[in-house]
Amino acid sequence: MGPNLFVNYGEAVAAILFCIGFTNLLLQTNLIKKIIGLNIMDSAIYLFLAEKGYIAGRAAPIVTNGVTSAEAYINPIPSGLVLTGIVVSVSVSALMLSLTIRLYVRYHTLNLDEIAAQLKKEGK
Amino acid sequence: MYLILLPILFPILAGFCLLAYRKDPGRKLLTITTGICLVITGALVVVALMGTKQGLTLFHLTKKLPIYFNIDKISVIFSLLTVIVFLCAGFFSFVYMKHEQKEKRYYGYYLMAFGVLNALCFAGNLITFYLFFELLTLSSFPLVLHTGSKEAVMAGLKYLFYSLCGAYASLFGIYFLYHNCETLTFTAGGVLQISPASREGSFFLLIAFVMILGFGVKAGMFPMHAWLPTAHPAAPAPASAVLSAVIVKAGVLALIRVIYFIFGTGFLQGSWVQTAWLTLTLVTIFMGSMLAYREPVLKKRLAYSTVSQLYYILFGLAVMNEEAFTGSLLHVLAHGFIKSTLFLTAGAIIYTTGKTRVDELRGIGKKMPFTMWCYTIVSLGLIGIPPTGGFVSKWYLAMGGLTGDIGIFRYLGAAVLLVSALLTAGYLLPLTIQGFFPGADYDDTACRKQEPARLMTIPILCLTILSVLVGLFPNIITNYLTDFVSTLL
Amino acid sequence: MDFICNFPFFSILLSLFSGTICSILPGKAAKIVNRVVIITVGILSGILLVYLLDSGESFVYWMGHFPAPWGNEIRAGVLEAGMALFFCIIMYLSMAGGAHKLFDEVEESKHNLYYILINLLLSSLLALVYTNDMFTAYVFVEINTISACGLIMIRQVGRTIEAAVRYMIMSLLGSGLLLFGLCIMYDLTGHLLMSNIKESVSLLIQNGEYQIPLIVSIALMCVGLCIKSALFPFHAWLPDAYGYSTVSSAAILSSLVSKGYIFLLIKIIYRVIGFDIFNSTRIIDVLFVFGLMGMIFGSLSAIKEGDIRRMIAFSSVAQIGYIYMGFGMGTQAGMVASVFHILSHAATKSLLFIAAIGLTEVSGGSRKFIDLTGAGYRNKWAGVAFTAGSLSMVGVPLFSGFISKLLFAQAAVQVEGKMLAALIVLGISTVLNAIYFMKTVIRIYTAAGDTPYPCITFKDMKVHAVVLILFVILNVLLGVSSQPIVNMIEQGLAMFA
Amino acid sequence: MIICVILIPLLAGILVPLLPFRKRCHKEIFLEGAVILNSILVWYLLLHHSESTFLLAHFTGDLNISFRVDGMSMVFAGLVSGLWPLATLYAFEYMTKEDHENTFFLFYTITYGVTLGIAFAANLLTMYFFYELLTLVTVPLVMHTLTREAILASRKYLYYSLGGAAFAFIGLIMIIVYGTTTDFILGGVLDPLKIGDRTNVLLLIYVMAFMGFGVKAAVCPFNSWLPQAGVAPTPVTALLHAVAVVKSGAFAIIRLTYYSFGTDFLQGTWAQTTVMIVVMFTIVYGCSRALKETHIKRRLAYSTISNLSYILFGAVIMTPLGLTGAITHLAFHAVMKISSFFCAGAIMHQTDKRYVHELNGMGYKMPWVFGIFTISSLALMGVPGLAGFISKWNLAGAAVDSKNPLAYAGIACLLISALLTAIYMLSIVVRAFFPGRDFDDGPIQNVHDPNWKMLLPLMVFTVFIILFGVHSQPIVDFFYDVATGVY
Amino acid sequence: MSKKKSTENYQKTFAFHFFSWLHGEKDPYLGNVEMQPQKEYETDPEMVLRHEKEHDAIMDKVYDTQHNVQLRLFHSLYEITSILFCLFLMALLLVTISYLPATGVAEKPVNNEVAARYIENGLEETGAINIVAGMILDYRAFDTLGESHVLFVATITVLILLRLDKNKKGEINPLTKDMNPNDRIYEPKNDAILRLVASFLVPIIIIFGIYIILNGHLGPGGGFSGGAVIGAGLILYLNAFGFEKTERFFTEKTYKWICFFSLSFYCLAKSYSFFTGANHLHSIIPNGTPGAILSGGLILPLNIAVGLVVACTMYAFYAMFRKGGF
Repeated sequence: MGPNLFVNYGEAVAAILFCIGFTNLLLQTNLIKKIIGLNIMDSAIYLFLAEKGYIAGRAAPIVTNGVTSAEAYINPIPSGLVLTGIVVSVSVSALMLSLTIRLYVRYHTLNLDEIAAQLKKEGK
Repeated sequence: MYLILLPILFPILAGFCLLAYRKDPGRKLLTITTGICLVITGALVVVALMGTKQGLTLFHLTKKLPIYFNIDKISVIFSLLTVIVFLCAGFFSFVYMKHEQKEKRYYGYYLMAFGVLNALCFAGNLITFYLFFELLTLSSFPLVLHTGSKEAVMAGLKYLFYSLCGAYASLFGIYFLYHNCETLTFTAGGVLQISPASREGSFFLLIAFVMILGFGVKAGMFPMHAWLPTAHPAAPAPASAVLSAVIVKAGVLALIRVIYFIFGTGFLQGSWVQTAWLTLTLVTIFMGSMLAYREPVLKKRLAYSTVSQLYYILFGLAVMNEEAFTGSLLHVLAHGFIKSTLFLTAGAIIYTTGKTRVDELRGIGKKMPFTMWCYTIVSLGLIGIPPTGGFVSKWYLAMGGLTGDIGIFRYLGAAVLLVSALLTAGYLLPLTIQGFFPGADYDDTACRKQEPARLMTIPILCLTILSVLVGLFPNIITNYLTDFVSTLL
Repeated sequence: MDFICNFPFFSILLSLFSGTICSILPGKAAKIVNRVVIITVGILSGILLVYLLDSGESFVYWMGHFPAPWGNEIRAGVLEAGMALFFCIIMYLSMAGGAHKLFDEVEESKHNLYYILINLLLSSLLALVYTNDMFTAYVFVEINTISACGLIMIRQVGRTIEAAVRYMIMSLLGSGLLLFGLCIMYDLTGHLLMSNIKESVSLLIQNGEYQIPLIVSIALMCVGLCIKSALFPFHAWLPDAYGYSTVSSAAILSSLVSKGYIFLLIKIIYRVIGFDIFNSTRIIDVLFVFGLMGMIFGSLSAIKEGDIRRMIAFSSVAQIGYIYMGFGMGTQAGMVASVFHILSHAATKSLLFIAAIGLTEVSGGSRKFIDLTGAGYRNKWAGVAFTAGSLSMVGVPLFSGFISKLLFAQAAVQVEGKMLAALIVLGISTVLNAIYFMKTVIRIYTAAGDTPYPCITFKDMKVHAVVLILFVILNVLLGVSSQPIVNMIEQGLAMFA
Repeated sequence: MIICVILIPLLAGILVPLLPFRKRCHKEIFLEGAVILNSILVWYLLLHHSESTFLLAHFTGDLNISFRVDGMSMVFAGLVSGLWPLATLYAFEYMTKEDHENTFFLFYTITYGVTLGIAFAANLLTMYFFYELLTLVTVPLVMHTLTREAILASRKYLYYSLGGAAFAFIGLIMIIVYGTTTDFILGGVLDPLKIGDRTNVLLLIYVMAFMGFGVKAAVCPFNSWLPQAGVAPTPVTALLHAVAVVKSGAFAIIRLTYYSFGTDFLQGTWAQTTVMIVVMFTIVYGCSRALKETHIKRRLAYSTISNLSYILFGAVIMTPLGLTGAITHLAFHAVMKISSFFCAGAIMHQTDKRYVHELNGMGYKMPWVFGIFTISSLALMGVPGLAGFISKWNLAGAAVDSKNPLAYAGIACLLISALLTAIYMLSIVVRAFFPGRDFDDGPIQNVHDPNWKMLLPLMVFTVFIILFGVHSQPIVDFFYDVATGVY
Repeated sequence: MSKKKSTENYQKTFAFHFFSWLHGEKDPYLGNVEMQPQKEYETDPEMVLRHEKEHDAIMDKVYDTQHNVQLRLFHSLYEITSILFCLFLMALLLVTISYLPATGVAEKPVNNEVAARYIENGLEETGAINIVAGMILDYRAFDTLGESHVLFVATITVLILLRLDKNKKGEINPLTKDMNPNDRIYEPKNDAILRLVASFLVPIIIIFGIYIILNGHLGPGGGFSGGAVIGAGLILYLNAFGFEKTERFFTEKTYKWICFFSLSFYCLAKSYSFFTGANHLHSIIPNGTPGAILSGGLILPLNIAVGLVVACTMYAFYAMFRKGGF
């Protein structure tokens, strides 16, 4: 166990959230809950990223009144990545939701195993 | 110098033409042609024996393996025996085969067997010998299964496969011999240079024993004797006569050639092979005569007696000294003539009365006095009563056995010879007694004289005379052999 | 910085832009645009390959005004250009092969959407091949995943949607792990650019700090990519996804999509972590073992499979097992063998898929094994092509399968510990391959009785037959003249680091 | 020159279905002409061969497809080109009764070219390539009758040979990696410094490669496909399963042992003992199974299994003499077995009797066929004066010469199997010629010998058997030169 | 008085065999060589089909979870193992995090010269005050280009799945027939409260959204966030006033063309800047004075384009989910 567990408490929380999301996505049978798990996982990663960029006692990277020295601001790259990452999780959730709608309309259930059983009965 | 080839090729070609001839030429013509062929072959054999001086190489199988024919004293004796027996059995079969169909096939194979046997006697080296040994099996087995009934075919097959098994065992030995002696031609005193003590030698002792077993199968040695009792009753009488008189002797000739001309007695003297061989011979002698004693069917009884008598000869060979050797050669001749007469008489009995079992033949002496008289004289010979041949050979054998340096077997051998002589009497004489003295309640009015045809009685008569002659003047043969035998041992 | 260096940038932008254009065009025009784009990209990467082969070393291309660690960057080497060219060829042939079936599988109005997905898939593959920046790679991995999922479910049949859902779940897991590993790597090294990460990683290794997080991040990235490229334990989604999707998408998915991720893994191994450092970690043996198991169990479940396309899908699980076995050997030769197998498997697998469709078409559309009897006589070209494909999979000489088996075996021999295991499993899996492929070949060539199904001659499906012949020629070409390709791969890998 | 010898049969085969033949005899003349032309070319090539290697295609690194005429290929190619024209002649007659002949002759002639390919292969890779091709080309032949058993038999044959080829492939790899070159050089190509301490692994690989090629040479655990392939028409079973396919397996093993791994590397090692034990077991197994089999062709197939292991036994003794014995048996057994298979085929063709117990009394109805069958069975048994004896003699001579106690046991196996061969061959002959007393030949009244097209090949083979038996010296000397590398 | 055996089991004794062999009756070949004909190997096709059906029946019985104990056992086992796997993953991550450099501390490897340059000369190179916006739209523009295409692909897939369009003959694709064709049935009929609030709130939301887009390079925000706000506004408007009203200004055609133009503009602009950057040509786009609206080179137009795309996408998603059409 390394020294910084309690110092990087933010990242620890992010890791725990990530695992919770991961388990949900893997084990939940209900599709909606899976998508929720997905979102939890993604946001955990972005939290982790944000924590990376944070430097105590520094301002957001918007140049205020001409000060351009590096020590004034926090590291901008993680926040840039987060911004891009969010769009990815939005689009993926949209896709998953539309798939769920189509399945629900067709098989009137959200349980993946039941869908598989009905498919086998259909046999097509 | 091609004289030696004639007695071999002529009968084989004649037999082959007979077989290949499509139409059925009618019984009369068939018997005449076969008779002429037999006589010509006999003459050719005699001429060949007189004329040839040195061996003839026909062709080379592989570089060091010629097909080589050569005549020496032993082949003379065996070829003489073959000629005589084949002629007599041939003439006998002309009449006997009336009630069997397909004579053409029988005579064809008969002639081929005759040719192959001549070749066997004249073989000069082990490979030629082995070649004709196999051909003999192949050409003689149709004789056995000639009748075509289920048991006959089975007996034929059994005979074929047993002798093939023996042949292959001997082939195993030949492979090793080929590699360790520079030539396989028969030279008196043996070709093998290896001393029995060395590591190589112990292996070759084993090979010798395997070869003895291999060739012994043909002679009906104890563990492999099962084919004889089934083959003989199934075969027609002349065929079984030839079979037991001559073809079985081929096994004996093989053993002589291998032991005395390839391995050499020096190699095998006093080794465990000799002891094993002796035990086997004695066991077979005793077992053969015991089985014959309890056997009701006449032909089977004679077959068992062949087994035991053969092992008199092999006992003589196993002892490996001069008297025993001459005794065994004498016994070859004597037994040949005696056994063929016995089978021909049995054939005559079956031909006339159709009965095969001994207890059915009460009062046969009245019905067929001539055949029975020949039967009695010859069986006396076999038992070993002085005037006939059997006595002289048994005498030499016993003398050889006693003087040979074979440890305890000396006494054991003599004892077994004596006991089995008694047993031979036990299984041969009841027929004569039953025949001539059927006892009170036998009404001899119904029976009237039924002598078999003239053509059958003459061969039986000649063979009986010959067996008696062998007994009376043995030393013609013995001094013919003495100087040759000394070179062997 | 002559003009040719712009070609990788042109090809990526062209395919991206063509995606947007197709959204407004009707189906037919979109198809033409798609074909034109694929051909031009193919030509561009061909010329680039020639240029790079004689220039002998890879070049870097700034995406924007600023040098590498700040702006994005594309790096084009011989291997990248070769792969791009190969991807275009396979994609063009698969599209042409599956075109005639498109009409009864996809709604009329949604054809242009289909072509958009194909274009964007091509662009993401090109970007994956060329990019030199980890986060760009992640973005284009996402594009790849979503467009692949689109391709799977475009047929909108119950089964395809369910397969798409399973596919999405598994690949999202994969990309989640990949991103997490990426972030940890970024945190340790401070760079997103592959070459810079490499320097800082080797620095870290020397003075031995942050060992555990480094290994964990490498492990996470590897597991993420393995899940996405359907290595053995994580292959549950593959048979449904490839088995039921449309013809050309199945061919493209099986040969190109999973190969894109594997190519990214190769870049990570060579450029991000460094080949020998990667060898020192125990991850290699894990990959090796999973590869071996994949080879065996993939083929075993293929034997049990009743439906011909799912059987081919399972066989691609086994082939991916081959590739990971190549990685697992940890030698240069193993890597060369894997890259060659990527090419040969792509060529053979798409050939098999398109031939399979030809056969099912002719036996009343049903995919069950028993109905396929005698299909070889009814549709001669598909029969011959399928036989050629299965012979190549089994590894008969003169086909590309044989050469890749040869390279794998030669590589396996050098590795001390793993030699026997690799060789024996190679032998066993060849036999298993032989069993289920030859079973099908014999099945299609046993004369069925009087079946109602029509028999198709060359005239009425000209394009399909031509595509099959081209695929077979490509396969044989790979099989016979494999020496130049192997040299190219070696040169590319040397240039890669 | 070599390549056109291989290509002509391929072309001829492909042309058969394409060319429009009005009458059947045109097709026959075309095919027979092509095959005879090719054989003459092959013999011309063999008589004054040039040492040059002909390179066809170049694969990766030093792997290439190239052909060369050396001692071993002369033997195998000579044998194949000698027998093929006769077999094709026979096949014409036989196929009158079967349907869709064109595909049959297509694959039949292609196999000729492929077998020549194997014979002339200059390196292990080319041989492996043609070896796989042979499997693929012969599967349709086995499947020719398209009944259910034929399909199952062909499938089993395919799985076995492909499995075998997979393991032989590993042997190929070893040679590529550890050998100096993949070409065939008498005495082996392995160079010691590369091998270093890994001899045991190499031996294990050799045994695996032996078993791999052994599948085609019907070594014990993998030979159940051969009897089942008896379902195919007789020209196929006769030519392929007595001469081309199984012999190419044995040929491959000889190449592997003598020309790739090299005998001095394998001599006296545990690999040699294991392989010899397997071979000896197959010899006895083949014969004992044949004894129980009542279907004629399956019985001959089992006898092929044991005879093939004679060849392997010769090869495995790993001395020049052993190789001579192996080659002699390879040549002689081909002639003997093909004549017995053709006799069986003739019997089936005339009377379509398949089982031994239905042959009662046919000896006199078909004297020529059964006469030749008797001679070939006598030869197989090893009666001196016929070809079988000479090859057994050489094999046993080599075994004795090699002073290896296991080889002595091998000789015992040879003889046991000779005895068993005698039993199961002669029981057929006896049944044919001596049907027994109460046999009426009513049902087989109209049985007669087949026409000259079938009898001619049979007679030629018989003449060869007797000729080899009686005057085998020049041939055996030639084989000895081949074995000691003079050619 | 020896116990006399019956003939059958006497036959089986060893003595009988020995003596029959001794007498030569026993024939070793009788049974073996001349056996009766073997049964021919016959299987007929319907037997194969029957076998297939049985196989399927068995498979069905095996795989239904209610009756099959092993299957249930397997399922519970599966859950336990996967939970264990996730716990293991969590522990692994926590351990790694414990070894990571402490957050909030300045001298971490993360803040190296790369971050420093973005901050120091980010302003004069990109002209954007908001360094993150500058970084996204200029330094690492390629990522963002990919980003917008991710969004575009997602919309395409949603369109594929949910859009109900009529083929030439007018009827809907049979597969999507059971989707309820028209959401108007459930539409709240002119819900007075919603209409009133919407009429007040929607303009404010849209103005605010436009502000965020325009000030992307000056303060926090940018194309993505601004677009989302405008999208939300539009959705609120749709909910309040129903589809007819929105169809007046926002139909599928407009959506299609807006997306096309903004994306293609984005692509062309960025490819121009990439091309000029890679070949070291001077790009003619001025950076403008920092702080002013028009500063920051291409960032403003790009923000506007991205904003439009995101807005339309948001609205399209909602429309698709609701009605499967515009």
